[in-house]
Amino acid sequence: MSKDLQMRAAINQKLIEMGERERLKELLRAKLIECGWKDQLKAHCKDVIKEKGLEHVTVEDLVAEITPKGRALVPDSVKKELLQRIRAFLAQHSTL
Amino acid sequence: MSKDLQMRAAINQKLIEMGERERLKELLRAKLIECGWKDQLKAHCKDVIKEKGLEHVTVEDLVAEITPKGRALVPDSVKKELLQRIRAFLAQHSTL
Amino acid sequence: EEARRKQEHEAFLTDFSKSLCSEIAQEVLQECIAATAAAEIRYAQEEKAACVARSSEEVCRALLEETLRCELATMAQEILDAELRRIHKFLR
Repeated sequence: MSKDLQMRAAINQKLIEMGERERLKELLRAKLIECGWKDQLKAHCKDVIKEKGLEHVTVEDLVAEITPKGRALVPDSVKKELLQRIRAFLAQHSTL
Repeated sequence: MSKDLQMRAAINQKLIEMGERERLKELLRAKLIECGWKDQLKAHCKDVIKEKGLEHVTVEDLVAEITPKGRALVPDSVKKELLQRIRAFLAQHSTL
Repeated sequence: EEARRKQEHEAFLTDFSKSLCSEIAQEVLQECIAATAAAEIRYAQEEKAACVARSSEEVCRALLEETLRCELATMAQEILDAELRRIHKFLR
């Protein structure tokens, strides 16, 4: 295993062990609600269901239909904040 | 048109198309005889005519006079059975 | 050498942060999108079931009312006719 991969594996393990990975995911979930992303996605779901008709849409169809918009709608500020939190964690544990 | 109105129209159309609306009315008429509703109402009609005098009663008067009692005397079990029949029909024809 | 290692380490952290960020974002988005889609389908199904139930009751009420109106009108007419016939017969 290369040194890079070894380091990645070690940091990943540390993130999980310390519960930071879960905290990061929780932070992102909270931010997605706070910025209105979830509401926008719900509205988009309703539009798709209305357009196609409930009887013609499965959960899988709907997921496939809304995923591109779901990804596109995440504000840059939210991605930036997540990245900053990761950077801060890594800086604190840079002796790894 | 509201969703409820659209749905009501769709249900009615389906009931009519399949001849079920007429069958339900027929069932209801039979139930009204079976439970004694018709006999009670006939007796009530006669009482009203007796009380007011035949020369003072038109068909419209008589209908207006007996309608509240006519509604009140329909047994809940008959209303329930009718609703159940409609629900069963819709479950069988779930294309709505 | 020390400066070079530090620079390499920094580059590694930048790269790792980015990939971790996109990995976490991907996971969370997938979860949230799937949960939202399932919840919205469920909500739409429940809403439709409630609409069908309300509408069925309304159709039932209208059907009952229509039948009663018809039955009562026929009954009133028949009884009045019978009473009239009885009176005529009596007068003759």
